[in-house]
Amino acid sequence: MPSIPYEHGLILAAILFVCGLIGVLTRRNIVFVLMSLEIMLNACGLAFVVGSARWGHADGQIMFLMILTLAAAEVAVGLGLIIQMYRRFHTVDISVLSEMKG
Amino acid sequence: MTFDQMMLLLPLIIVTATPVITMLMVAVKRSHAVSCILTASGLLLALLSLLIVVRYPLQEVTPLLQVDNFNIFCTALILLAALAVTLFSYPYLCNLEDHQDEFYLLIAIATLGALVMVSSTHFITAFLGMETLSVCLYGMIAYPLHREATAQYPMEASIKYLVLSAVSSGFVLFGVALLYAQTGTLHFNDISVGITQGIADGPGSEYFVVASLLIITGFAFKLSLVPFHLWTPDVYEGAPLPATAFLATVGKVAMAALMMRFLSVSGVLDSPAIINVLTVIGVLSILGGNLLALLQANLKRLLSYSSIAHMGYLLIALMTIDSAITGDGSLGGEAVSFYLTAYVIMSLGAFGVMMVVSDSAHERDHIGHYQGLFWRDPWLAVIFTAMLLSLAGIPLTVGFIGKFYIFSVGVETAQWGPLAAMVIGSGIGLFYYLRIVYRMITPLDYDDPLPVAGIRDVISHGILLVLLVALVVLGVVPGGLMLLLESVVQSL
Amino acid sequence: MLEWIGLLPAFPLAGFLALVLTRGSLPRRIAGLIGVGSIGLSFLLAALVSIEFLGSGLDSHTQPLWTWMSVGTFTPGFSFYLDGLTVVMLLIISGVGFLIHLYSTGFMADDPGFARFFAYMNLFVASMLVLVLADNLVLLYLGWEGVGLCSYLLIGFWYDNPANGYAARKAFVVTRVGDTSMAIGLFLLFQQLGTLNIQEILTLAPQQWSEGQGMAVAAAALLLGGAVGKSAQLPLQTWLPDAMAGPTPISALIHAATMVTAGVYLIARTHILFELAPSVQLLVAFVGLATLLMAGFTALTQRDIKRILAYSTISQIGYMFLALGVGAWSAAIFHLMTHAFFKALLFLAAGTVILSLHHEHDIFRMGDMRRKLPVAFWSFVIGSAALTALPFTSGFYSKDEILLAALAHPQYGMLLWLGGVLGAFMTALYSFRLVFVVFFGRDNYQEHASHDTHHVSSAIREETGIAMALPLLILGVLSLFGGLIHVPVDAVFAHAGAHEETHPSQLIHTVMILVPIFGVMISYLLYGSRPYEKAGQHLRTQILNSPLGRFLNRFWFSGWGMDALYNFVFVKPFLALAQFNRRDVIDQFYTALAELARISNRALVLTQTGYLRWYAISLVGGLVLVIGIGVWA
Amino acid sequence: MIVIWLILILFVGGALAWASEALDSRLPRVTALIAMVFSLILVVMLCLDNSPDPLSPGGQWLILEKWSWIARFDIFMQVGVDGLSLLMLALTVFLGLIATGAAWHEITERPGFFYFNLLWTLAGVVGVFTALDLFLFFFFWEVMLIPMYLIIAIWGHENRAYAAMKFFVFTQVSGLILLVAILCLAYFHFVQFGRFSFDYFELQNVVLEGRFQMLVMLGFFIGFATKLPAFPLHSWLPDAHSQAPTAGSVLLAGVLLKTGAYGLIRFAVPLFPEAAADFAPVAMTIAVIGILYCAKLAFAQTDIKRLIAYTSVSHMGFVLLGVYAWNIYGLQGALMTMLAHGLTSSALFMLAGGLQHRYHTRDMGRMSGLWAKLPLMSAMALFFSIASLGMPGLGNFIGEFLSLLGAFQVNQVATIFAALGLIFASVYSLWVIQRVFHGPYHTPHGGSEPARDLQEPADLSRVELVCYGAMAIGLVWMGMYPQTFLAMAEPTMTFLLESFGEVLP
Repeated sequence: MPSIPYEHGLILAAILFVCGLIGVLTRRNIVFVLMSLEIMLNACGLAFVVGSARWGHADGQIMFLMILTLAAAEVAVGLGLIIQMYRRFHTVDISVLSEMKG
Repeated sequence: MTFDQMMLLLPLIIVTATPVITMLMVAVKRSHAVSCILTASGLLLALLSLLIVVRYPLQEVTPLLQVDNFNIFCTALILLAALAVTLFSYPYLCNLEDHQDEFYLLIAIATLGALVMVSSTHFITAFLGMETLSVCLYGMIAYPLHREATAQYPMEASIKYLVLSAVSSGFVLFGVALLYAQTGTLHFNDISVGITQGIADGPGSEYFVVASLLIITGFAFKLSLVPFHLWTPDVYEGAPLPATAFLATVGKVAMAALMMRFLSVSGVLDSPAIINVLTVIGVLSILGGNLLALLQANLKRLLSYSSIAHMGYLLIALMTIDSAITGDGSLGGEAVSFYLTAYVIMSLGAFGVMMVVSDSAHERDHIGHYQGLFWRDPWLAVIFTAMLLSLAGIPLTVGFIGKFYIFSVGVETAQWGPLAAMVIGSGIGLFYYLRIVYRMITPLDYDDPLPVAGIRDVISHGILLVLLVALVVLGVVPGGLMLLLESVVQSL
Repeated sequence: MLEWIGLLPAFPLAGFLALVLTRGSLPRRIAGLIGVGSIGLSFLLAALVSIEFLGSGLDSHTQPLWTWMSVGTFTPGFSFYLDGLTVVMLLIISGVGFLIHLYSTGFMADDPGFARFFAYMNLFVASMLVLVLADNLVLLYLGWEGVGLCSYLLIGFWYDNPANGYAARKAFVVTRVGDTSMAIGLFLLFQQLGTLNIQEILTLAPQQWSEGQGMAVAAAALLLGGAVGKSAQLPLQTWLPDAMAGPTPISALIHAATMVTAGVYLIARTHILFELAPSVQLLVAFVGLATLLMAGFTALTQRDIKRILAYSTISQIGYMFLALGVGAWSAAIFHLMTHAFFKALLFLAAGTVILSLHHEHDIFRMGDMRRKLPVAFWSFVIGSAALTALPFTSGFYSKDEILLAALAHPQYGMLLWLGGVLGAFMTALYSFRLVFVVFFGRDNYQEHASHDTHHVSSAIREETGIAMALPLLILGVLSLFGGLIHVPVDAVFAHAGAHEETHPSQLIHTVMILVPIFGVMISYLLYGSRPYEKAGQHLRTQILNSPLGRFLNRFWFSGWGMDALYNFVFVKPFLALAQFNRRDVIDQFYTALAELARISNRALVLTQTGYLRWYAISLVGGLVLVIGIGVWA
Repeated sequence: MIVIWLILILFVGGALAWASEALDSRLPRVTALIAMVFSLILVVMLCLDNSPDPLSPGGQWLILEKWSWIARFDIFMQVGVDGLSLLMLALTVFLGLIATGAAWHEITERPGFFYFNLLWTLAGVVGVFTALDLFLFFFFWEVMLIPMYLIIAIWGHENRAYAAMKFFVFTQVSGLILLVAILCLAYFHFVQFGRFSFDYFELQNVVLEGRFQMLVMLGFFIGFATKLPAFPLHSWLPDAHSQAPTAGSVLLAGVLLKTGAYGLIRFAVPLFPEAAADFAPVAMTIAVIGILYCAKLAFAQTDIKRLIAYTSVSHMGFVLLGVYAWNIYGLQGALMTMLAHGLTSSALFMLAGGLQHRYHTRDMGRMSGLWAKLPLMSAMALFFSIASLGMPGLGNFIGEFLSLLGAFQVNQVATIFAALGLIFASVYSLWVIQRVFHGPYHTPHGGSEPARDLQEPADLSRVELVCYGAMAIGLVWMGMYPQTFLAMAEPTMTFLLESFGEVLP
């Protein structure tokens, strides 16, 4: 089976990463923001896996596992905060979080 | 892993054990005091264990962690700062209508993350450390979440920090992934070979520049350098004071040490493009931070802006640590280490004074709260003034020596632009630091009783005294520390 | 005796210190005694010193006291130098000074600032003595500035009237312009010759400079600047008429007899420099001529008795300058001396009149005073005669010498002489106008006073005691016979090249005798004669009413418009400039910088919107920027 | 050791003064006085034992001591006293006493902290005048600022916050430029000799190339010229002076300004002889502009303290002129101007402070004719105004005359313009006398007579009289026998000139 050139993998990862980034920038709903963050992190993971595949060792895959774990932790904390936020403001629109400025 | 290597990791092990034991104690009996004491003793023990560590031959423990003089120095600094924050937290949290114990857990785990960061020479550990620190900080920042009156600020700060920090982590990760895909290694030392070649190659060097810049962007975010600084004031303001202090000291030290190690071994500083970028970021941070702080009335925000400027100063020294561009490369590293020490002392002192007069129910973070402090509580006022003057870089304080170091580095490497920015920035900086001093000497015409220092504040005042002594002693006779740092940096 | 000359200024200085340190707490008698006594001692000593010096046949005597400063090769000392010129000046200063002090005890008897007055006076005499005794130009400068200061203090003695203060400041500042020129002259001399010792300069200058060389001209011109300022010559004469705001004895001592002649002394002292710079010396002559004419015409139109005398002083010093300018050094000093006598006499007599009329200065509000104040009257007549140079008075001899010397000038002799003679005519005219209006005619004071509520007591005061009369008497004698004194300055000017004795024709002599007499007669016709009173008045009104007459009257009355001119050229622009930039533009610049920082702060703070999405965008934007710089820049 | 004692006495005295306030509010001033007297005794002892050590560099140093301090940068605690330093020390301590006298009755609020700041400022100044290690010098240079800032900011007048801030920012920013310049020098020592050095004597060996030397020299110049202050950098001074309490003004005008001039003589020229020579015409032009411009500004002021402040700038122009003439006349003239100006400006500020204390205004338009009521004070004002306008026989004349004499040797045009300053000086000095002390009696209390319930302000108190008397005697001494001072500075000046050449042909 001809292997996929690693450049293609990286480009795919970059596209995913940008998609996630755009999601973070454009979505007002904080849940979607968190999801977009997940996409970004996973895009990074993909890039690691691609690299790992190119060099044929496990470093990148281990990194991917780490990313998964930490993304999970982050999302856990984030969801906890979202619940608190919803309790207080009854909305998940991030624009309400603009009390502090200047 | 040999026994020797095991012993080298003693501080890490102790700090790991601390939250575990504390958690177990919480399961047995919730007691604010006990949790605090346990955490503090754990940190203290870790600190003392450094005495043991230095008896063993320093070496790389697995490819992931490096224990050398620099690492030991940073570990000590972080542990001291964390210890101080822990002790400051106790009186602050006493009247919190919620469980206080978890805050200490978060401190301990965050410290662990920071310790991992300063020991890492490998992206896996670096990333692990960064994220451990960050995730704990989310919690610390949002800690007084259940207080109805003020809860939206910690929550807002935490969410902002969470999202932005995750984005910046994404940048770092993607950058690392790009490097990894090209070089096939995640170890700083090995990566440098690839980077040096890649950057030197000419065509295609943009790939490495972009990858490196992605990583640097992420680091710059954590150091809150312009233009990645916007989160800083909001997070500083929204977080409870101990969390702010922790973020401002441990957070910055860990990040700066990691960045220093990365820059010094990875070879990215060989690229003039990256030097240009760092110069621009440094100048912008110095000017932007100082200008933003100019008329700020909230002291937490003000100190956050000033931290932007201080990280800008630090960056001037940071970008010279690659020995390739300076004849005597150690000066940059020394300057960074010294400045970090100074910055930890000054920040802890400033936030410490604020913590002493505040509690979780009522934070005194407005400049007006400090009006007439000189006549209401001369002791605190003198400490606060000393800290502010040190931040402004006035002699007799450690801040002056720190600035002197940075200026020396700037002159040595002929960075006239950043030096000019530093002179201008210091001028602007004086204005807002002195504004606070002036408010403190302006008599107050109404009554605003400060909390009376009780028995539980003894430790806080003790720490403040220690900080003041350190500030002056290192400001007047810095020779010893300088010699120490010289040897520390040579191990890099 | 000669080694004691250090004590000459020390006596008055001690008097000054005593009066100042007791802060007016001494009784008047004691204060007066200290004030007059110290000058008396100085005079005695001066007389003894002079006798010994003149008897010893020495050319000069130097008495070093201490080294003032020693910087590199610059080592001026507190050293006093005595020669014939100094002796003359010493005697004039201490002698006339003593008489005026004595007079002042009467004149100032009722003044609350009695002790202060004598303190200043003593300080003045001390400074003046230092000025003439100095053996180097720096010490001379000390005396020079010292007398200027005392002049300032005494003009503004009655400080509660702002006009006096104005006059005092004007005097100080205008003379300071001259002084500054002189100071620059000193710098130049030191730079060129390496010393400021007067005798060394006079020896070195001819060796280093040829006649008419640029440096010599510059040095002489700069010194002339100082002399012109101090001696109230064109173009710096404007301060002297205003200086009459001070008490009259001051005008007599400082603004007639001594200080204003310091310029003459300076030029005479450094005459060798002027001889090296013929163009400047000629300038001196023409400055003198222009001043004497200008002041003469102005004096004719004044109404204030002291201003008339002030302009007359300016005019007479003009004669001295004329003498200096034609190289008649000893004639200048001679005239300086006789002028000191008769002008002091005139001022003191005027003081008596003024005091008796309760400080009335306007001559047209006086009249018929000769019966009420006989001593003053006779003093005035004698003084005016000497001033006018009527034959056989002291002024006759001195002025005669000057005019003859002027005539002998190789190029401009006739011009200078004619001008001098015209000046003499004017002198006769205005001085006897004064005599006739004040002492003859109708008593206008009573008339005015009866309408004037200011003068509660309209009675004319009697002439006061012996203290005021005696000085008048002595000065009167000196004014009449002072012309017989031979000033012992020949040795001083000996090496200045002897002037050929010219033998002017008899016609010249006759003209010089007749012109003043003619002037007196005209004056009598216009102002004094009873029989032709109507005609005189008619003539006067006619002259005044003709357009030219009116213009000239106004023009001369204003002192040839010099005050207005200076006001317009210097004072107004300076004040305008001061007002225009009161707030210091430089400061505005720094304020603008601070404002810039504030504006940037406000602008930057706007970026801190608090919106998470904006923050995220800034992160990405920053990344793009950074990569942009890294990759493309 | 005597220098260390001097600094320690002041530091410790300050701390004691602060502490003693707890016992009695009158104790601080006594403590301060005692400390000042002790330091005066030390300085007088030094003056009496005025014998330079012939073995020291240049043979001019009375004291030269060195202790190691920061080994990493080869920074030493090196202090030295020569004639120049000693005169400056004498001036400092003397004016310190005067300032204590000026504050004696005026400072009633928080006296302990006040005298603490006063003494610490003086300690910093003493350090500046004795430090021979450039790092140590800079260290003290900055140390004196904070207490001065506090003096202005706490005990100052209505606009104190602004004035204190301006003072601090100006001096600090220029100080940082100075620091960069010092570091450049130290670094080039590293390049040329293999190690850092901040030693004054070693740094003289550093060779810098043309344009770079000029830039580094400019760094020094800006640092010192701001403190002096020279023309375009002067704008902090009127505000600081007019807002500072009397003792603060005395210290600022009398002592702090002199540190700038001292720095120029000691460091800015000798370390960079060639660049200084090239720069001299510019510096002299700046001096002349400063003399004339600030004299003009002084005349336009209505605030009496502002007026005196501008005259200070004007007078310091003569110092600048003298220094950059760089011959013995100019240098000695600059020195004498520094000393004499220290006394006159202090006295004038005390007078202005005295007026403000009595009439609660500094507006000259609101008072006049005070001679009638305050004859002693008026006489003092007259004396010091006249000294300030350069009357021969008093110290200022010697200074200005020698400065101009020296300047004339090298730059005639500048000297002639500078001499015009003498005329302006008479204009503004006499203007003050006229406005305030002469004319009909009038006070801010309205009318020609003060209101009944207001107490008639008293003439000089005994403390004030002693202060003025001492300063007046000092001025007469300087004017009549300046040799005392000139002789002390002579070896230093001669050495400087011999070693670093006459700057200009």
